[in-house]
Amino acid sequence: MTDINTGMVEKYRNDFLKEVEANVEEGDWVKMCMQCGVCSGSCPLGSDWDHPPQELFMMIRAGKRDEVLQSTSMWMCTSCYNCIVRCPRELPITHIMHGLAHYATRLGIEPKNQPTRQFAQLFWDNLAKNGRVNELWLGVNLYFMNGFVNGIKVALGMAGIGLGMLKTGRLSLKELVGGHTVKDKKGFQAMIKKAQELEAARIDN
Amino acid sequence: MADEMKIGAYICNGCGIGDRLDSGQLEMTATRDGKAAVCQQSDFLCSEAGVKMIQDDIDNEGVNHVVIAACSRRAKIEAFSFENVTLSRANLREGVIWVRPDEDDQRETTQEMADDYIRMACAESKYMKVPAASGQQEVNKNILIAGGGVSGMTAAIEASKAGYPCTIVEKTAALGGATAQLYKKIPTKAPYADPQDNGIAEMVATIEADSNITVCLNSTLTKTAGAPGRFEADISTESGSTETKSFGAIVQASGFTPYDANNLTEFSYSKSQDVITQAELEALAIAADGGAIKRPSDGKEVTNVMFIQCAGQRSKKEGHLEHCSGYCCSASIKQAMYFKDQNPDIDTTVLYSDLRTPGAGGENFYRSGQKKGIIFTKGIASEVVHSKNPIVKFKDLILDEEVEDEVDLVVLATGMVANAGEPTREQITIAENEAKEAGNEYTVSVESILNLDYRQGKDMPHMDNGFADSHFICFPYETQRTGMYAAGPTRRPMDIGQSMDDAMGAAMKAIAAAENAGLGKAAHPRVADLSFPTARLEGCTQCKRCTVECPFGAIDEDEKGFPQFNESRCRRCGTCMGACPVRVISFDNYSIDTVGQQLKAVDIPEEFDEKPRILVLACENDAYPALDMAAQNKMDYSAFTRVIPVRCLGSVSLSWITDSMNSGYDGIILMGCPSGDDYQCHFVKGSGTAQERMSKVADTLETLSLEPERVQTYEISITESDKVVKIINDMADTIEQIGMSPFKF
Amino acid sequence: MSDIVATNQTILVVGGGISGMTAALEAAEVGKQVIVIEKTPSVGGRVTKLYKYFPKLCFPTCGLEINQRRMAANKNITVLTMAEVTDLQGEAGNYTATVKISPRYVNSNCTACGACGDAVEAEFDNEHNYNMDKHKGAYLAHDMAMPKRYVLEPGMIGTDDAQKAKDACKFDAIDLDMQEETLELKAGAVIWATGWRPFDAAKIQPYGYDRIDNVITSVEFERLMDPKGPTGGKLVRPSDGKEAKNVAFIQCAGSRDRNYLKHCSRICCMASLKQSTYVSEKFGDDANVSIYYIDIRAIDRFDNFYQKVQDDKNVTFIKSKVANIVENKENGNPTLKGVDTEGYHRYETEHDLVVLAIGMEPSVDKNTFPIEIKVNDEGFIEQDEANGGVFAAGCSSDALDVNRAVQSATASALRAIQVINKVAQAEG
Amino acid sequence: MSKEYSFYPGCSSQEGASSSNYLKSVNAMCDVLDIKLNIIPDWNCCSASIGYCGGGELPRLALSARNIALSEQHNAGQDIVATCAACWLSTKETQERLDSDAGLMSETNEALAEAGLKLENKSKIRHMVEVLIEDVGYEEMAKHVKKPLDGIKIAGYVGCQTNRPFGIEGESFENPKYLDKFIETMGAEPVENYDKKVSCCGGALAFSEPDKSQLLIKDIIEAAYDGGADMIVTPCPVCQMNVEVYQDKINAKHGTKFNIPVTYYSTLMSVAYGKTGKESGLDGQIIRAKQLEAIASK
Repeated sequence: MTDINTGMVEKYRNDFLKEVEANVEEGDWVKMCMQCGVCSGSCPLGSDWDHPPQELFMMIRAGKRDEVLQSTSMWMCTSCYNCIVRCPRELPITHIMHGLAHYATRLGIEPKNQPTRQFAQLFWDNLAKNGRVNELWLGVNLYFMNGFVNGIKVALGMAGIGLGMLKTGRLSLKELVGGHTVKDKKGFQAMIKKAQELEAARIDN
Repeated sequence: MADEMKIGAYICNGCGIGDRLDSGQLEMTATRDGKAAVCQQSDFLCSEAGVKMIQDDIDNEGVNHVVIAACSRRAKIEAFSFENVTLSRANLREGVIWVRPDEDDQRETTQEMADDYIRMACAESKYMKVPAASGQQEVNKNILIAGGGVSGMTAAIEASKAGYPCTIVEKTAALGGATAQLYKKIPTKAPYADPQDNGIAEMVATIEADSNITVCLNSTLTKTAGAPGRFEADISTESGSTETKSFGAIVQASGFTPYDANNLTEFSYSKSQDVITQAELEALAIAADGGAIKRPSDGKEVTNVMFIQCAGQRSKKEGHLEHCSGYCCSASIKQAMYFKDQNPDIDTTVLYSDLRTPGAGGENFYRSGQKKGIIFTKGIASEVVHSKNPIVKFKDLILDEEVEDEVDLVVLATGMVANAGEPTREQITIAENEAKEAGNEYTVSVESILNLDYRQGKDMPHMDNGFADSHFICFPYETQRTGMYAAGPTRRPMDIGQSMDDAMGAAMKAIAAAENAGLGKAAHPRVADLSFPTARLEGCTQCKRCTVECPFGAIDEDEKGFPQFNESRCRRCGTCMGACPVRVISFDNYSIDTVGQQLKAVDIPEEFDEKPRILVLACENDAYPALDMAAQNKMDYSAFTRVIPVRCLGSVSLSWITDSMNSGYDGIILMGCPSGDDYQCHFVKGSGTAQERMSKVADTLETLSLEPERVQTYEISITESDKVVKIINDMADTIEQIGMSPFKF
Repeated sequence: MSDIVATNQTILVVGGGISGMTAALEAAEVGKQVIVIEKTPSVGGRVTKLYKYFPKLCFPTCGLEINQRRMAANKNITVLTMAEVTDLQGEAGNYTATVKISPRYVNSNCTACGACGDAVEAEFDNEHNYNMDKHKGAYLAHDMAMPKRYVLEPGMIGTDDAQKAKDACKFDAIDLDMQEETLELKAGAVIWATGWRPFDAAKIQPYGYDRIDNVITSVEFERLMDPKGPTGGKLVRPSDGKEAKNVAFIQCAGSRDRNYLKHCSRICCMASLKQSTYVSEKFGDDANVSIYYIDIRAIDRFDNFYQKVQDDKNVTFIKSKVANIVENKENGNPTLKGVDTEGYHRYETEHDLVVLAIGMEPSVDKNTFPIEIKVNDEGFIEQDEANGGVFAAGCSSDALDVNRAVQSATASALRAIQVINKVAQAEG
Repeated sequence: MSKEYSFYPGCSSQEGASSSNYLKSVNAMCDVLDIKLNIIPDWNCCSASIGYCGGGELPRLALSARNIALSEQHNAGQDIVATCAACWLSTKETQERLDSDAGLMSETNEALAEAGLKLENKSKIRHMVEVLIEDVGYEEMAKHVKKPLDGIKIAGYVGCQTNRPFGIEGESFENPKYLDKFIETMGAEPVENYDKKVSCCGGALAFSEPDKSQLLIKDIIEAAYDGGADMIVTPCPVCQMNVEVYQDKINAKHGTKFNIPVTYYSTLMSVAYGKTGKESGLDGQIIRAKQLEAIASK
């Protein structure tokens, strides 16, 4: 996929739009946006978006491939679904945001240090391993994701909460070893693997 | 109608009239002062019994002039409508008891008010005749349709379906007009998702199969004379032969001219072959006929195209169109679909500032366009650079950045210019004067469509943006030329779907005009009025004011300069009557006397009685209803007021003003409709004209050495009840200040 | 009612608003017999509730006066008020309509003298003012109501008030025993002119119409300007009667939205532009108007009006569908949140009053037409052969402004006449 | 006779997990209402709405598909009921997406085949709240109240995912009323127009964007206090955790003095139904719900 933005006057081609339609979850809805902006106004973390959804849609139509895929914006999505229920054109905006984030990751051009990006990856790895989430490890990894020293800080910062959770039995040290898991790990993992292969076959060529 | 006049006066005592007024006194006034031969009272005059009582007198007593002294002329219209008699209404309810407090010390003045209204009604009655059609009229069901485009064809097909023979006069060699030049049209049926066939072929077939429709191709109207019911049209062919046919009414469906894109130098239209108009794209699409559309310059198959909306429209810039042509957004969506339907990989971008696809169909079509992958970008194009491929420079308003985009083809959504024909003589004069001031020369650049043989000009007056539109919202078909109705884009910019609807409406109005002209009945707004203006020519000074001031071009002049009234062009507003300095113009049921004698009939007390008289001449369409509604809401105004409704302020004769001044009225108020650009006068110019005339009254007052405050003219809208009351009471105060008129005898 | 003559050369007009009146008049004035079926106590419909028309800013009652005079003078027209078509059978040239007439409790003796209105006490919601105020149980819908005949609120029947009203009437016009009537009418053609109703604003939850006092609809705003409206013509807001100088208009409130009405209602942009002039008219330079829009749809000559409003420095346009409205509990101001999409600017703006430019919904629900008829997804009647002798006029055919509604109605009259004339021919 | 459902507890409800106390109270509540929950054997995580980085569309669909398939295999004919908003949402979304896209459906089944499963995709996917409203009904819910929660004012915090995009039949997205009705039914007093009722707590971003999320949480708690609430109640594990556990940090950062208990609707109900504090999962409160404890220990 060539970088379209470098061509000075080759804008507003649908190449990137078509790429999004083909490869991004619910991407074929992007063209239906009429730029009313109700999604952008409805987002709880809206002010933290460099480019709110409706603007991303316009950028996609304008062929701004890298600016879109490298943006941190869609990683700001809290999945509150306000945008979806309010969109007058029934765009599944939440899913498109997730889809764009995933597609950027798949292409390896996502903003690497974006914390939600990191947490989301941890979460997936965590559940993909055992089929169920191991909250303790999830937490531990989360705190240490930006390196050990910083991790200690965060961990200490969160210690109070961790303690509280432990005391109330809502976090269990048992999770350190073993912990929750599906019984049919093999089948589970095979299923995930298969799904990933099928998807890759669809997208990567 | 009976030979000798017999006035029957009928006084109602209902609705509190009887409690508030001395009906015996009223009866005496009617018989003694009003010379009513018959006078009866009723406690419930509008009841079946009451109405029967009146009808009996008409049938058995020979009463032929009926005076109803009850409620406003706007109330109980159905009950008080009698055949073959004149009808006058003394408004004792809304005009007297409802606007006066029920207090003993007011009884005297209130009674005087009522007595005067009886006198006035009787006076009016005395001078009214039962209007009869002139005999000038004839029934002619033939409809002349100028223009053979989709609007004209629709008008013809639909009028014919109703049994009215039509003649289409088409300038070109074929029917179909602009629509025939379209590859496809904007959909007019659910689900409004795809372009539709333009439908011309079927329409042509229908017309050819219809013996009721005559088509004259390569023809123009070289002269249109006459009036509704008896139009005489010269239909001339290119070859020069002329045939004269007569018609009952006319539909003008002369369509539009595409805006000249050569004015758009910023978009390199004249420089680049690959910058084209929507009309030119239609030609390319027809050539491609479902295949790949090739661009003009090098025949390359178009892979990306940009549509620039509002090109030369919605702008006050010199040479641009100020209006929005309404159809171009949908047209660009349709044209982008030409590309997308043929090959979804072609990039189509529509550059718009407001996407205008109203209604159910419009929004569906917009969504359908998006589904097909048309890209809509809110932006303003500043320039199209001519190079191998045109480069569009625009500001993307959403992404807030200046963009340059190189495309294969640029389509300019230029707008519609009306084919409304020549402006009127009046409009031309105004334009010439404006030009003179600007130091230029004004020449009429357009051809006439109708070539009317009217002294007022060759075509219908132009309205906003040069279209032959109606000014009225409630009456979209009301032109200033009776029996002629504009349809389609010559009236207002519109797409095919709207044009077809519009043409049906215009056909309906044309049919009505033809039918009513045949019966000698007036057209809107005094529908079915049989009266018409006549003049005592022996008194006429050929001053031409009547012909000049008639808002509807109803009056011609003969070679000697005497007015020739065309009854069926006339709307019965009476502006000619008001214009006539020698008072020779009148209607059977509305004349210098029917009003003049009313104001004379009012009893003017001696100066020292301290009972001034205020005359109110109120337009029957807005001011009079406003007064009625003030009464309905029990607002009081001065007991010295005497109100006379007039058809239009334009019908007010200066003689009424001078007469009333001479006979001792202390104040005169004229109430007409708002005039000017957004005029509300149902006779277009009536109230404006009246105000011009009144501006000259000041001098007359001078000569009588009277204060100018004594005569005042106001613009009143129907809702302004508070205002009318205030105006009257202010006049009463003014009179207290400046004192009574010295002209009381 | 038995004296009504209806044959298969009669044109039945369902709905007595501006479209129905126009269709009826155009047909009657070429000599056709017309019966108008109007659901409410008086003709005129929605336009009687408008303060001014765009783009001329003239008063609807002005044209109404002419039309009502035309109707009163025309013996070819019969008007049945408080009447509804409950069933319609047959085909072009031969229809039979079942018409239900609700009791008015006032007969044609009424002179509209107002004695009954003065006599009664109990008050009822005033539908003419969108229930923003009340009227007496014996009332005239408005000053120009036609027929000019009083009405008794059904809710009043059986109360002392009803008797008081009866006793006050000198003309024996009040008949408390009046019953619902049903009649069958023949007709050759039917013109369906049932018009529109404002979309239910409460359904637009993010805008809190049902929760925030100072969020009102455009049709309600129109009544505020009217001297006979609930505020006597004062532009004040509901919560505290404070003058509404800083007013926000929200376009596409219910329109162009799959959650509500998918179609564009066409009139709302012009309505808000018009209403922005009301605010200026009242407050001059203290006026502060914000119009939140997606596209301003001021087509043809309406754009000239749009350009005029754009030149008013007290009016700002924001391309944005407002995300939601919350109430500032201290001062009752609605606070609008959203994003101006022209260059991505977030806003959180307080206004004195918010006006929802409410969408246009067909009055008759898609599935409740008394006869098989082609209706599109939006609920508007499609012009179609399959509809036989039933023709839509005005807003039952599409979202239209008054001018276009009247055009449509005039066209529908011709369609009906085509059918009638065929019948006449056949019958010789 | 007792109502039976195929139950999808979800990761956070597991023993020793963040909302294990939710599960406790739900069990106590269901016991009273005679609702039998048959856990889907070997269920797996739904990946909530945060799995999207690593997991693509299909793998994520496969996760929920597996749960539905397992349910259809082992708890045939029973509606699937989830107590966790995210679990309910992901499962319901999966069902919708696969219903509307035959291609995805067959690919999903291809993947499921690897685990020896096949998806019919016919089971109804429901939230416990729906079961209470639609199958049990407010009247029945009220019948079992032994200890009305008199004198407690409660802010009903619905949050996002129980409410959008699906929400509860007949409720609006902006102002759903059912949680307030629950509160009333249990004898407590709901906060009128609690205007943060459906605001977002940051969801999973509470972990990754703590500062941003805590600002959202702060508003939610403030609005509850403004409404005079003694406590907050919610139907969502993430909401419960986020709104409860960060109060100290928010106090430290913004100088607030938040200390408001946040429980589940099921906690209220099982207390009102006379269950002990332990059975009701009150011991799971980091900020103790003293008023409820008092009632429970009566």
